Amino acid sequence: MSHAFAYALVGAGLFLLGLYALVAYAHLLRKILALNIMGSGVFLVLVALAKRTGDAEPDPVPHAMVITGIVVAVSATALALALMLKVSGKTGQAVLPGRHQD
Amino acid sequence: MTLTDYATACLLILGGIFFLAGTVGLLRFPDVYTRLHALTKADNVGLGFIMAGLVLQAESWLAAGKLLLIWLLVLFASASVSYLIARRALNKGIRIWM
Amino acid sequence: MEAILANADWGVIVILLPLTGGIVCFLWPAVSKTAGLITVAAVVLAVAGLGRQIMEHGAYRHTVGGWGAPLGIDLFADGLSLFMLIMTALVGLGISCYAKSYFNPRDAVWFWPVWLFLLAALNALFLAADIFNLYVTLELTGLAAVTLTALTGRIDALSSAMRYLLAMLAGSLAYLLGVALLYHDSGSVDIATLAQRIEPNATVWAALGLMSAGLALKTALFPLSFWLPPAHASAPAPVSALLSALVVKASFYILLRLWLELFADFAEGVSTLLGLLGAAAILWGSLQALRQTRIKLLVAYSTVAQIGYLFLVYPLASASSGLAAGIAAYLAFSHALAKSAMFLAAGNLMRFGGHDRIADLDRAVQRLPLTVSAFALAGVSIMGLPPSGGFTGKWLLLDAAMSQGRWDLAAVMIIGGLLAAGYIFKVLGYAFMQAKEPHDARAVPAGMEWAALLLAVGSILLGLMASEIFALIHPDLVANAGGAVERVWTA
Amino acid sequence: MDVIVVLEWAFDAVLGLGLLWLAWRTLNSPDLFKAIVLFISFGLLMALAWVRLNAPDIALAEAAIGAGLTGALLLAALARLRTTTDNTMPAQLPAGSWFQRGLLIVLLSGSAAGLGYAVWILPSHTSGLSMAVTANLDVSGARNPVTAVLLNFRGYDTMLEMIVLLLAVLGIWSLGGLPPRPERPAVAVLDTFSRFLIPVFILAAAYLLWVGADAPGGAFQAGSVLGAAGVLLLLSGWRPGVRLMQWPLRLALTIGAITFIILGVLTLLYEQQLLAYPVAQAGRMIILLESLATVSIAVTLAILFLGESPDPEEKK
Repeated sequence: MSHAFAYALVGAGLFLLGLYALVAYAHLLRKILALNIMGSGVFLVLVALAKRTGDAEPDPVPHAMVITGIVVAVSATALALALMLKVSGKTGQAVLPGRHQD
Repeated sequence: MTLTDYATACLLILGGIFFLAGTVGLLRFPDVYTRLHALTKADNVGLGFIMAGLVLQAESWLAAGKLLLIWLLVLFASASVSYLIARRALNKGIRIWM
Repeated sequence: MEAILANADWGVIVILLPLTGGIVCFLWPAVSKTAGLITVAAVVLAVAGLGRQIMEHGAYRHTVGGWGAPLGIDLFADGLSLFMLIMTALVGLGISCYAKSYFNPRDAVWFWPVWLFLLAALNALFLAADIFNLYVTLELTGLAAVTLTALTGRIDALSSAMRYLLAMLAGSLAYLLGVALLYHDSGSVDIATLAQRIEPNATVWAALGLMSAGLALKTALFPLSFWLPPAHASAPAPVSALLSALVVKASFYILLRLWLELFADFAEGVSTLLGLLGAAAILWGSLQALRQTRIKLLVAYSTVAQIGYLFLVYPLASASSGLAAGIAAYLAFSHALAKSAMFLAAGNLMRFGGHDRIADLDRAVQRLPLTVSAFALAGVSIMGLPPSGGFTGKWLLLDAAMSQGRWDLAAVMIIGGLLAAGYIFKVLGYAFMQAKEPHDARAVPAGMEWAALLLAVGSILLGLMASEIFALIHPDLVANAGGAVERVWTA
Repeated sequence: MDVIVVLEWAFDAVLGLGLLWLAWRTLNSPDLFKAIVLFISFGLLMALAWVRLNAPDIALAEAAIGAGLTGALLLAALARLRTTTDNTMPAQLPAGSWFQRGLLIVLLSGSAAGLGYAVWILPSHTSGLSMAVTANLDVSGARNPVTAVLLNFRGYDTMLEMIVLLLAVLGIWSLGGLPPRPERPAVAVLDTFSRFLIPVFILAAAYLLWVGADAPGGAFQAGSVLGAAGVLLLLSGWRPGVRLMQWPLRLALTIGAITFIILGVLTLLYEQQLLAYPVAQAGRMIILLESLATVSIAVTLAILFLGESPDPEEKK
């Protein structure tokens, strides 16, 4: 059952990696990728720990939650990409104004 | 282990070797066209061996049919997609390695 | 008829009504304005129905699907949730009346369905008793709020909406990771079940940290408030009002609820930290507001400061948590009324002059008296002067701070009040003066002026009706607060 | 048996490290196109991880939505981005100073330790809600526990979920839609490919929808496969007609949510509880909900990819 914990730790790692990139890089597309990886990390924690049921079937409730989460993630990604394109269409650059170094 | 199991193991290992060869080709070959060639040719055969190995273990004809269908779909998709990639590469003006 | 009204399941109706309204607006854009206004008015009535049920029969609980927690999802409303629902319905109605005249036909087609979905999301959020369901409602709220922010399509609106969306999503994911840890620690996402099972251990602490950080980011608690001023300042006026009055309160409510039910007993250190950040927010937000040269940014920074007051509740809560939550809810309500009035007034001033530069307000007092009165009345509540709701709330908070010997927090509150007076009189002062380059006044629809004024009057009325309202939120508040309020009024 | 255990551990280790490595490469490879391709392969590895964790429903959803559609959305956005921006800006441009990033790394390392410990001390054996799900599975109307949770036990979440999808479309449309993608000339092979594949997609979607009640699959998986068929159609140059883009499209986008609301009102009237299906009807209601939700999900995903506003005046 320690497989479950190993995957959960990978999930936590993905969350933090994504968080680092979200803050540390200015390009909006990269920030959107970072959020998606953070999301995958959270989902991995949810599902990996649901496997702590011995030989029985894993707990299905987190599975349903993650399917919900994946749909939220794709909706949010689509909206974020659209906003990014609008911002870059007006400024010529896919970064937020003012909060990055040149 | 029965004879079928041994046959499956052999086929799976053979398939794995083809996949390995395809991947080495993908990494080592010099340009996009040769890489595509390595990838599609070797991997399609590799997948064929793996499917053959799994068919031997299939519980019903229906399951075997599904496996065969998967192989055919992958063949079809990889053929079309590698054509599209190669075409795009040609249009972009990537020269063929000689 | 009477029986139907008494037995109808108002809690569910409060969620389904705006959902249906939003879909109708989406399917028939031509009727969206009418359908939107009718829906919002109907929601106010449904909330009233729910309020009557709760007053008569106590807390409301609905087991969705008939399963019951922890397997199913429960809806739950006590005085606190009811209070937030009333806030949303009334302020939402005021802003809707304003929005009716504000938007051009192109924007109105998008505003109404998204606003109705936002309303449904907020109502669902205040009724949720399940931390995963809260995540879904939070995401709904966030996506709707971002869409509304970007509505004008101007570059400042677009980039602040982008920043807003990134912050929202990061906050939600941190919250969701906390939910994951809590579920795997205690085997439930139902708040009541969790409350019985929860034991302080490292997992729960990590969940607490993640959820609090995510929600603090969404509530724009200093220093996580970087996204708020540009978003609230660049959105269309009714949207700024919705964001400042209602949307930030949603995540604050979740934090408060989690704190009350789950974490209050063992996390005193964290509540000290939240209080310190709240104090910092008051000082920093007020100083920034004072420095601004544009009304909308000034009002937005004022929101950062006023959110700080809400967080002062945490360090003062340890002794009597229910009471403190009541004070926080009351403060949130009075801020919602005052701040929505301010943003709407700012929208009127922009419509009137075509800009929102404070220095060029150009005799707005004479030419737009209702709007300036609305701004001034709302200002009374923001500064915390009697007899406004802001006064009563802040007085109770001050009283709690002094009785617990927290002179530092009391001092911050008083300085915050003085700074607020500074930035509000700055606007009012220029409104009396003639600008260097006088400009013509453009017409402002009467409905827009009256909507702002009525909300501002509401923020004053809230103070006058304090004891009735406290009876609604928390029984103990009447005893404690009644005394405090009377002491002030007789003095 | 020991060999198998070692192999399993080796596989899991390679997969876990591969996920972390791909995530890292996605987030800091200098070329954005490469980053997106790496992200798509990350999604495929995630699908493998879901299979390892006995979560076939999520594996299907991840492969179709997480890697497939999100990847398509990202690539389409990148193609549009390259027509609107100057590409001189380095894609790795850091935000903030070295000092700030150093501070961030210290902070996040601390969080990593704390988070790791918080996960590690969880009890090694717990069933969560699976007992409760199993006990009520017979009366839920679905034999696949994940479907039972999604459409019955927690059907209310799924109802709100349909609105989340709708809001994404509303958001993009209210922005005036996306600039058109740079068109590529039609390719005969792609046309043949799509013509052959789209019926297969529809068949697969119908299959996933049908087995969803008993086995892995369901509305979200079927919807995303169908949505992918739509994306393929759009890629091969097909565009919905102007009339189709008006109310039929709006109805298709909302039909899932509408069904949920109607069923919600009916159950509220007859059962006094929101979405409480009578046991005898539960199976039929779930199939009805899932079929119409599939339509909405598929159309939404394809429209998110298309990105154009239905309003002819908006196309500037």
